[in-house]
Amino acid sequence: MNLEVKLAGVTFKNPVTTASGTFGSGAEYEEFVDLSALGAVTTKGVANVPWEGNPTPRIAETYGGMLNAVGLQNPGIELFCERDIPHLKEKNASIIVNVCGRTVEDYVEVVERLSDEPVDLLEINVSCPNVKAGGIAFGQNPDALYEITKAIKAKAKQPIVMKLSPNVTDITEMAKAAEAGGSDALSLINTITGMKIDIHRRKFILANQTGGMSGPAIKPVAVRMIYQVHKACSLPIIGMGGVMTGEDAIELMMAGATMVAVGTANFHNPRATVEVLDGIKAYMERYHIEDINEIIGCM
Amino acid sequence: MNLEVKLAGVTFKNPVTTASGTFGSGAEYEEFVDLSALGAVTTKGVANVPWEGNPTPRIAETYGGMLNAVGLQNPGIELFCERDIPHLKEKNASIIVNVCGRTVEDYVEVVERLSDEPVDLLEINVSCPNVKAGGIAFGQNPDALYEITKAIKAKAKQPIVMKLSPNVTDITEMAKAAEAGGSDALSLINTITGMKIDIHRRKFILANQTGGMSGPAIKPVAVRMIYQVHKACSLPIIGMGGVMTGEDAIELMMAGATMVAVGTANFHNPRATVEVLDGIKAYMERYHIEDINEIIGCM
Amino acid sequence: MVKERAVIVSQKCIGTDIYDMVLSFPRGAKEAKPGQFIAMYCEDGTKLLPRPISICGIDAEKGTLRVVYRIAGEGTRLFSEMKEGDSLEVLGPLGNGFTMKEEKAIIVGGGIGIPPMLELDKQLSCEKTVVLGYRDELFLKDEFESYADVVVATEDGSCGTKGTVIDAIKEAGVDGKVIYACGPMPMLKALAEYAEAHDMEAQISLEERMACGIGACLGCICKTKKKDHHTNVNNQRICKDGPVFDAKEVVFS
Amino acid sequence: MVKERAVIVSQKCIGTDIYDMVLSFPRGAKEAKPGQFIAMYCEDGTKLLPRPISICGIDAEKGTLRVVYRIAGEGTRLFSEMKEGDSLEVLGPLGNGFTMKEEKAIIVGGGIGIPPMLELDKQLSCEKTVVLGYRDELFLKDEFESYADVVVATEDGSCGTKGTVIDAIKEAGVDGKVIYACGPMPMLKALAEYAEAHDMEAQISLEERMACGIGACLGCICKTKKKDHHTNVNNQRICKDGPVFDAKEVVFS
Ligand SMILES: Cc1cc2nc3c(=O)[nH]c(=O)nc-3n(C[C@H](O)[C@H](O)[C@H](O)COP(=O)(O)OP(=O)(O)OC[C@H]3O[C@@H](n4cnc5c(N)ncnc54)[C@H](O)[C@@H]3O)c2cc1C
Ligand SMILES: Cc1cc2nc3c(=O)[nH]c(=O)nc-3n(C[C@H](O)[C@H](O)[C@H](O)COP(=O)(O)OP(=O)(O)OC[C@H]3O[C@@H](n4cnc5c(N)ncnc54)[C@H](O)[C@@H]3O)c2cc1C
Ligand SMILES: Cc1cc2nc3c(=O)[nH]c(=O)nc-3n(C[C@H](O)[C@H](O)[C@H](O)COP(=O)(O)O)c2cc1C
Ligand SMILES: Cc1cc2nc3c(=O)[nH]c(=O)nc-3n(C[C@H](O)[C@H](O)[C@H](O)COP(=O)(O)O)c2cc1C
Ligand code: FES
Ligand code: FES
Repeated sequence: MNLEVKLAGVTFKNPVTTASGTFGSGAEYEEFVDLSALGAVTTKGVANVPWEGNPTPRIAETYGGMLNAVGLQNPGIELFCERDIPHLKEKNASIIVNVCGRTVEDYVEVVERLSDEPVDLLEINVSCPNVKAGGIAFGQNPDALYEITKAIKAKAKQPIVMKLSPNVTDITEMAKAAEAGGSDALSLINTITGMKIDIHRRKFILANQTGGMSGPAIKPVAVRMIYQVHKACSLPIIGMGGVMTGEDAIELMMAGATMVAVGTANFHNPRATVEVLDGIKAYMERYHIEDINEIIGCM
Repeated sequence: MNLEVKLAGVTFKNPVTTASGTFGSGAEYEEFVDLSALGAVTTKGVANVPWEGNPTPRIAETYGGMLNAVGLQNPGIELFCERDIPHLKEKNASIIVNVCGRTVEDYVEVVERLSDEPVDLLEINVSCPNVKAGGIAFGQNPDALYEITKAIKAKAKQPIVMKLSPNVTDITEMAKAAEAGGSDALSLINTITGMKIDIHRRKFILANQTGGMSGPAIKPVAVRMIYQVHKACSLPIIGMGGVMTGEDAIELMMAGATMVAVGTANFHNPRATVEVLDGIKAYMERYHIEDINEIIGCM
Repeated sequence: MVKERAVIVSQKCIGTDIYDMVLSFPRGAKEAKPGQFIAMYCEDGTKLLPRPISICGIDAEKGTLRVVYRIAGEGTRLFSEMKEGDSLEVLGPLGNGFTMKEEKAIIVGGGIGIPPMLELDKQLSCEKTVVLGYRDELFLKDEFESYADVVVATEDGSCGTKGTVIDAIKEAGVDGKVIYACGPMPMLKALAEYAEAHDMEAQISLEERMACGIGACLGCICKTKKKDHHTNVNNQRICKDGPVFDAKEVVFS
Repeated sequence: MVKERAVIVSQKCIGTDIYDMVLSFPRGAKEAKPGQFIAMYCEDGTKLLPRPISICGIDAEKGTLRVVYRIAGEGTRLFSEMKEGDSLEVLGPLGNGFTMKEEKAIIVGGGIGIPPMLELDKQLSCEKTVVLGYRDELFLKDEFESYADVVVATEDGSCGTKGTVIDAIKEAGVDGKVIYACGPMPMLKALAEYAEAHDMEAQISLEERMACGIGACLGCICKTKKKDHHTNVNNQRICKDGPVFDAKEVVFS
């Protein structure tokens, strides 16, 4: 049974990775998961300098999902390179580094710092507000997305994967902008903006008022967008959004994802990543599928 | 305890209505619900002529929600006026008629036909694809939305309520376009586009491939958009999206909704509308709220 | 039509993934007719829509309804794990049911379409023959035999005619004036053609994915030849106008 | 730290909306320390996040952990409806727990922050006084009394000092070198100031909404004076670096 997949020229031993921000840099999950057994570990978004993130509460539970407004707290690229990359390498994990920033320059700085690091892919989170454009996210404007993709691609030593925001009218327009800017692959979807009110205290649950919705509740949106993007452009896709089981992963792959990331499911079950992988294998056995690549984008 | 609310100049005995398309024209639910006990009955979208709708399957269940691709099957405005309006009047229900169309002219024709009918509000579903603009929905383009609002407002005898699509980058831009076009109120949210694949048969569950996601899974998006629109423009709002309980209704009202529609919940429990109303009353009693209007948009 | 919490009186496994459940549902049992169905709700809040399941047996006196269902997904799997004394929300009886005629009847069930035919077999007092089509494993056959002669077809030939219910009808020379049937679409289509060719009436029970179950959402339509009163187009609602239709009225795709 | 299905050994209601549950969780019980917590998962799939609940009692030999919790919403309500023999997923033990010192201790619990102090009271072998703050209704007080002297404050004055735990400490002249505390934020802040003023150490246990419970999601931070090793900013993770912090390190908002 072949589980190996190739994405943007990089070979991964299987299609299961972690969704950025839900798995730290892997260390916290080591008691539950052999990191080297995953296709890759995708790390929490990292910026050029440390970010404090948002005030608390940062987490709200919703029906079949959750909201987070962590606000991309991160230790900055220096500490990340000194500590997290060597640790992941020591554990024999393939590494996808998720990058965030407030300006194009922030992103480029991180990407350049990573040039000589043993990193397999750079996943670029463009759901961050573009401080120079009044706070609308890079990923919500095709021109801004094209520009930032181009700027990052020009400096990146590793293949880049633009991670799209689902909070847009037409996801294919964004995919095409990233493709035109030179992205090597796409990740989708990031979280959907939501809000929860504590009606007993008449307060927002999240200090930030709004947060990003994730979890199985959003899976139908992920499947739809992955399918649309897969039909509209030729870049390979890392799919995420609500994957809880191997069957969910298969669904995203059939829609067009080459790899699948497990996010919120980790909070429900720290062994979710390996169980998703086991579920994929069980599905392949049941239907006598020799090579996982057969099902990618088969719809 | 006052439950009466006023929206676009019309007084409703309480804030609970039905979400269009989930309650037919009321008749099917009469064994469970006294229609006159609701704030209003919002009817299934009706066009100028009968529509066949989409092929089946039209329904897919999702985690905490569902997808539908009914495709706005409806009997056309003539039969609707002859049969459904008199029936609702006989039952002493307040009536909100949801209107759909493929061109601006279709909508206007329906609205004109309703001029002399005993209808309280016209809710205009602009999630329908605009056939003259390549199929993108009226509600996904601010200019198209402005134009259709203006055209309808010019002919409508009753107040109009533009029902916004959540499948947009910036809901406030759409709200402002509808406001500028002369809308008297806004309804939000319509369904979020999603997809589900039957991985065992490698087929889309829905014949239409995509469908509209509704149910409690989408409530955080509804709350967020209602809040954003309430802050960004001055029109009153009919809120919907995932309301299952009185507490959900209170949450949407605190975010800014003057009335709340119950949709998918009816499928889970045919008495959902009255139970939501009872839940609102229980909340008011618990917190000694004399007038429901106190909580509208209190955040 | 009522919605109530129904208590499970008994449940047993009667075949591979096939379960036989008796529900205490007194108000529903009083109204129920053969060919109608109930909507069963999962206790699990991630699954909001009801599962439509045909009524296999009615005991108005005891106030019970019996259903026989196959595990087809998560919802039916959850039902199968429930025990005597557990309860669930049930809405029903739903749909029109069969129109029982006095003329000689052929009662046909295929696969998981077999259960709804049992109560009809029991209640139809005229001359009748039952034709049951299975893949391989038999279930409920004995019970049908207590009300009528039973002819069997199996795909693998392990019992009765090897082939379809049509093959069995031909082989056994079954005849009648009215066909009542439930089963997979290809079987129903073949029966519709057979009935047409032999100038018989055919009442067929259809399936579709449902949301409301009571005719409000227009989720569950089938294409029909005539415009129907409700929707003013060539669609009828399986949950409300059906699930039983005159085969002549249905447009097979 | 393990994740396992834990079986409910017993559950009883010990006050208005307050439940006392004993879980069989052998591997977790072996490791557990006072001040740590467990993450309890709802069986209901609409609620995916674990509920963090402090460990109130540890019996390593029997392999059980005891928790005492208040119904605060849907999840804890579901827990309260569970019966002996039911099981649920549990992750733990989590967090750092209290650092037990030899110096004279003041053990302070307020409201639903009282339960985690019980096992500490039991295990601390030095000189100690317990101070418990309730709104009105008392719970667990007797059990604390079997390990130490107990001073009580109630908001309504129905028992002990009318007022806060600080009022009770002053009124009873409780003194010590180390305060260990769990309770509402205003109480913890007041204790931090009291400790500072009296040159005492204060170990306080904090609360925050959590997603992962194990330090990965950065959902549950508190502002701290020092930059911490993990995040390189002035935040620490309550689930991993806490829930117990040296009050001097915490920035109260
Ligand atoms: C009128 C009618 C009568 C039926 N009678 C019986 C019966 O007596 N015994 C029996 O075993 N089955 C019967 N079925 C089929 C039964 O409804 C489905 O097998 C069941 O809904 C599957 O639910 P699930 O959660 O296990 O599957 P899932 O695939 O997990 O269900 C997901 C969703 O799809 C719907 N769905 C899936 N398959 C079907 C289907 N074939 N028909 C309609 N909805 C479906 C479910 O209701 C649910 O909303 C009947 C269907 C209809 C329409
Ligand atoms: C380290 C720690 C120890 C705790 N120990 C106890 C204890 O021993 N006994 C006890 O009764 N309570 C304790 N709590 C509080 C307890 O976690 C919440 O009351 C509980 O999570 C509420 O869940 P719910 O589903 O009933 O409420 P809901 O409001 O429906 O929960 C919705 C979401 O918010 C979270 N949440 C709500 N309130 C809190 C809160 N106060 N703290 C953290 N998360 C919250 C829930 O975990 C869930 O994710 C502790 C909290 C923490 C952080
Ligand atoms: C707590 C949390 C933190 C996240 N942080 C990041 C991040 O730093 N960068 C990023 O690109 N996405 C981030 N995401 C989004 C996830 O990577 C993923 O796209 C999303 O959660 C959908 O997947 P899921 O439903 O499986 O969680 C975060 C999500 C959560 C829940
Ligand atoms: C089966 C179904 C049919 C619908 N038909 C319409 C319609 O005709 N017109 C319309 O404006 N919205 C329609 N909607 C959208 C609902 O009115 C509502 O906006 C949406 O479902 C969100 O609310 P809910 O989560 O409470 O269902 C339909 C929704 C469903 C589920
Ligand atoms: S299921 Fe709603 S009309 Fe049939
Ligand atoms: S809950 Fe995830 S870091 Fe604490």
